[in-house]
Amino acid sequence: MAVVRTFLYLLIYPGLLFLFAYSTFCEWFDRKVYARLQNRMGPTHTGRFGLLQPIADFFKLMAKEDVVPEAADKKLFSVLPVIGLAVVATAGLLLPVWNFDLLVPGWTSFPGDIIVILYLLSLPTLVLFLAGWSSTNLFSTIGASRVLTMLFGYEVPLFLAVLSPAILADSWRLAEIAAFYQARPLLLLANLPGFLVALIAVQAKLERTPFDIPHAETEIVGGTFTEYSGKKLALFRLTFDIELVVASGLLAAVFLGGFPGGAIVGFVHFVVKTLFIIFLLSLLRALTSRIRVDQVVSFAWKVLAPLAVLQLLFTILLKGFLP
Amino acid sequence: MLNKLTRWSRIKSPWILHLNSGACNACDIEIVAALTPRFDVERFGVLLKATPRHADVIVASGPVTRQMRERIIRIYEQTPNPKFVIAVGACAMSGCVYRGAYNVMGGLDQVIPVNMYVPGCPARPDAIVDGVVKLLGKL
Amino acid sequence: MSDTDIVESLKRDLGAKALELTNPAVRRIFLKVATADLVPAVTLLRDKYDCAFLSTITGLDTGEAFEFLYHFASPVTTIHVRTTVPRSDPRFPSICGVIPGAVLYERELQEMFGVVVEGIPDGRRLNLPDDWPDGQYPMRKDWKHVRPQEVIPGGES
Amino acid sequence: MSFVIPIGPQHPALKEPISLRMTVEGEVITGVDIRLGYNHRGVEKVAEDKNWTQNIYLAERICGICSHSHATCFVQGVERLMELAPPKRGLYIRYLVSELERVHSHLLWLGVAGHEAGFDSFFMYTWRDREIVMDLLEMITGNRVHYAINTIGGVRRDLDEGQKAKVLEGVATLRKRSEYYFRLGATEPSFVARIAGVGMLSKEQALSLCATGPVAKASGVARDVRKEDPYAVYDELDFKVCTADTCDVLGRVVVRVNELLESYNMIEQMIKGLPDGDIACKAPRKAKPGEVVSRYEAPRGENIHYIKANGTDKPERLKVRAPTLGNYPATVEMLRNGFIADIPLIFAAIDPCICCAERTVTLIGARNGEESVVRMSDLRRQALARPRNAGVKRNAVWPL
Repeated sequence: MAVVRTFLYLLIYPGLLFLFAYSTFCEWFDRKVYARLQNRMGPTHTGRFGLLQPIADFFKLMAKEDVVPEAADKKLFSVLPVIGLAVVATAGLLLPVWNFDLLVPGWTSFPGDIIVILYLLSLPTLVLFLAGWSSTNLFSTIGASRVLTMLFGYEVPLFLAVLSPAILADSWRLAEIAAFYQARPLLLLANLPGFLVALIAVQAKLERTPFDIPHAETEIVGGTFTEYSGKKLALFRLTFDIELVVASGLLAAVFLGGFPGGAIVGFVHFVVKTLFIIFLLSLLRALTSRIRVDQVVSFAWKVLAPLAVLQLLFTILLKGFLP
Repeated sequence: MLNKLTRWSRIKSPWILHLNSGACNACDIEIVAALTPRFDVERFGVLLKATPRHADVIVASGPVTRQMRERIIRIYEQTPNPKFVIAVGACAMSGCVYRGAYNVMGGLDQVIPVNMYVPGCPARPDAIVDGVVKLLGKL
Repeated sequence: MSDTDIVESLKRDLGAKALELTNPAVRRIFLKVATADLVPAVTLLRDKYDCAFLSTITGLDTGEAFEFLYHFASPVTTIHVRTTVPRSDPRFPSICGVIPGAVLYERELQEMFGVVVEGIPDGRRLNLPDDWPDGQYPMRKDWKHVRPQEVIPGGES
Repeated sequence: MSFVIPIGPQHPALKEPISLRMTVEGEVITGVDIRLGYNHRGVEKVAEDKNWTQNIYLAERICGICSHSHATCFVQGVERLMELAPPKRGLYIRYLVSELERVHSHLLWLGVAGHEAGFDSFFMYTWRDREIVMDLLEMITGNRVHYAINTIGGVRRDLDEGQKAKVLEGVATLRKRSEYYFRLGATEPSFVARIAGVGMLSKEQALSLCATGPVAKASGVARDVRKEDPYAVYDELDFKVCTADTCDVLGRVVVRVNELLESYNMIEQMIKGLPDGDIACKAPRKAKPGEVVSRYEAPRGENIHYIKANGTDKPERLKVRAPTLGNYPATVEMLRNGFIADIPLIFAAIDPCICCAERTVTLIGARNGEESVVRMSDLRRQALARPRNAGVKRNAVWPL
C-alpha cells in the first residue's frame, strides 16, 4: 500500500502531473503580466483568457518533427532534456508544502533538504551547458560558454542569501525553518536584503531578461537551444517552467515564512506566495534591458556577493542578541 | 483523439520566423509592427522565433534576389515539418516594381512552395495577422 | 565664400588642368579633369576647399567612352569632378589614398562597368551575387537582360 | 583562440539580409568583414526603362522606412531638370510629410535599439506611439508607408483644416512622450550600461570615413544638408542641428531624440505657416537633355540622386547613393574590439537601411594572418548547414 501511495505521490500530486499543470499556469501568469506591463494583451484566444496557451505550445512542439544534428553526439543530445526534467521534478518534491504536519513528516522532509534542493537547482545549468556544447552549432557553443560564465557569477550570492535565514533558524530543514519564521514573523524583515539578492540571483539562474544572455535572441540566434526542436525543445521549456516554480517555491518557503496550515490552507499559501514572487520576477524582467556577460559577473561580485555577506553578518549578530 | 489535440495545438500556437529575401523592409517593419501593442499577435499565441528549428510558419517578404535564393532554400529545409510559408507583400508575390530586373527571381514561389499570399505594398499589419489566422483556419 | 569666388580660385589653382569649369546651379560646380591629374585635383579639393566628404562616384556609359563623376560636398557648396576613360582601355587611378571612404564606390564601378581601378586596396566583388558569370557588366548600355519566364507553381504557367 | 562567427544573412537582429563575418577572440571582436549584395535588386538598370512618373514609385520602393526621402530627392532633381517651379503650398505639404517620416523613422529606430539591447518594454512603448504618426501619415497621404504623395511639380493631396488640427494635436502628445523617452533612454541604468562607451567613432574617423547623418553628428560633426544646402522650404524654418560629442551609441540615441524634438517644432511651424494656393503645376512628358544632382537629408543621413536625361521620357542614368552606404566603413571601425553582445547594438546604431545601400562594400579588418581565407559561402554552409541530414528531401513536397 505504501508503495502505491509513494508511486501516486511521485506521479500525481506533488509529482509530474501537478508540476506540469502548475508550471504551465505560472508560465501563462508570467507571460500575461509581462504583456500587461508592456501595454499589450498577451495570449487571450486559447482557452479562457489564454490559459491553455502554454499547453498548446507544449503539445504542438511534441507533434513537431525532431531534428538531431548529424555531427552532434546523438545519445547525449537526446537524453539531456530528460535528465533536466527529472532533476528539476525531484527538486520539486522537497518543497515543504507537501509534508504538512511537522510531527510525522513525510519521507521528503529531512534535515539538510535545503542543501539538496539548492544543489538540484544548479544541476539544470550544467545540463544546459552540455546541451549547448553537444549541439555543435557555433552559436550554441557561445551560448554554452556564457552559461558557465554566468554560473560563476550568481551561484555564490544565491547560496549565501538562501542559507542566511536557515542560520538564523539554526536548522537545515525547510519545514523547521518555515515553522521558525511562522512563529516569529517579525524576523522575516531581518533578512530582506537577502531576499533581494536571492531574487536577482534566481532571475539569473532562470536566464530571464536582465540575464537572458545564453539564449539572447538578438545576439546569438538561439543560444543553447539553436539546434533543439520538437520534443526535446518541449521538454527543455517544461524544465525551465518547473525550475521557475521550484525556485520561487524555495524563496517563498525561506523568505516569506513557508506555508502554514493543513493541506488545503498550506497549498493556498503556496500558490499565493509563489505567484507573488513570479510577479516580482516578471516585473524585473519587464523593466530592465539585457546586460553583457562580463557586466553580469562584475555586478554579481561587486554588488550581490557583498550584500549577501552583509546579510550573513547581520544574521549572525542578530542570532547573538536573540533571547 | 490525439490528432484532434495536435491539430488544436498547431492552430493555437503558430511560431513565426521572419525571413527577408531582399525586400525594401517596409513589409518587415509591418511584420514587426504586428507584434507591438496595437496589433499584438501574441493574442493568437504567435511568437517571433529566431532559429528555423523553432519555427512553424515562415513569414517571408521581398522579391527573392539571386544571392538570397540558395540561403532561402537551406532555411526552408532546416525548418522541421509541418511548416508553412506566408508570402507577405507584392514583392514576395510577384516581384512588384522589380519584376524583370536582372538580379531578382520575381516572387517567392519561384524558390519555395508558398501556402498563403498577403497582398499590399506594404501589407498592413492587420492584413498580415488576418493572413496568419486564415492560414491556420485552413489547417 | 560664394560659388563664383570658388570657381575663380579653382581656375587660378588648377590653371590648364581644369579642362572645363561650369556652375549650372547655385551650390553646384562641375569640373572636368583628365585622368592623369585626377588624384592631385582631389587632394587639392580635400585640403584647400574642405571637400573631405565624398558623396559618391557615378559611372556613365556614353557609347564610346566611360565617364566618372566624383561628387564632393563641402559645408558651403558641392563640387563634381568629371573624368572620361576610353572604352578600349578603361583604366584610371584610385583615389583611396586620398579619401579612404572611396573604396566602396570604386569597387562598384569595377563590377558594374568592367573598368579597372589601379591601386584599389580591396578589389573583391561588391554586390553582384557570388554565382554571377564573369565578364557580364550589367550597367553597360549594350548589356541586355533576357527575363526568364516565371513558372507559376501548380502548373498553368 | 580565435574563430569566426558568421552573423548570417538571416539573423534576428538584422531585419534585412546582410552578412557580417566576425573574427573573434573569446568575446572580443578583432576583425570584421561585411558582405552585402543580398539586397541588390538592380534599381538603376530597372529605372532606365521606366518613364519619369513610374520612376517616382520605383524610387519610393528603394527603402521602406525612408521611402518619402528617396521619392522627394528624385522629384526635386526632375523638377530642376524640367525647370519647373512647384507652388509654395505643394512644397510645404511635401516637406511636412518628410518631417513626419523623420519622426516615424527615429521612433522606429529607438524601438529597435531598445530591442537589440533586450529592453523590450522600451521597444513596445516607442512603437505604440509610432502608431500615432502612422495614423497621421495615413490620414494625409492614404498609406502607412510608401506615401506616393509626390508628383513631378508638387503633391497629389491637399490638407484641410480638420487634418491640420489633428496633426497639431498628434504632435503635442508625441512631444510629451519623446521627452519621457529622452529621460528613459539617457538615465535607465541597465540600458545606459549597454549603450554608453559602445561603438566608439572619433571625430577624425567620422570625417575621414565620410560618415553621415546621426552617426557623424554623434561624433561632433555638425553636417546637415538642410542647413548646408537648404532646398525649398528649409531656409524659411528655424531649427538647429543637434549634435553630441560622446561618439558612442548613447550619443546617437541623444542626437536622434533631439532631432525628434526639432522635427516637432518644424512640423508646427509648417502647419501654422502653410500658404494657400494650388498644390501642383503641370509637368511636361519629356525632359530636356541635361544632368542634375539633388541632395536630401534623410533620417539616416545625406541622400544623393544623380539624374541624367537625354530628351526622351525615360532617364538615361539614375544613380542613387543612400546614407547607410556612407556609414559602413565607419561601422567596421566601430565594431573593432567590441564585444559579441554589442554587434547587433552597434550595427543597429547606424540605423542600417540595407535595402537602400545595396551597393555597399566589404572592408577586411581581420588582422591575424593565421585565419585561412575561407570562401564566404562555404563558411556559412558549414556553420548553418551543420545538420546535413535534415531529413527533408531536396525538392520539398507541399505540406498541404
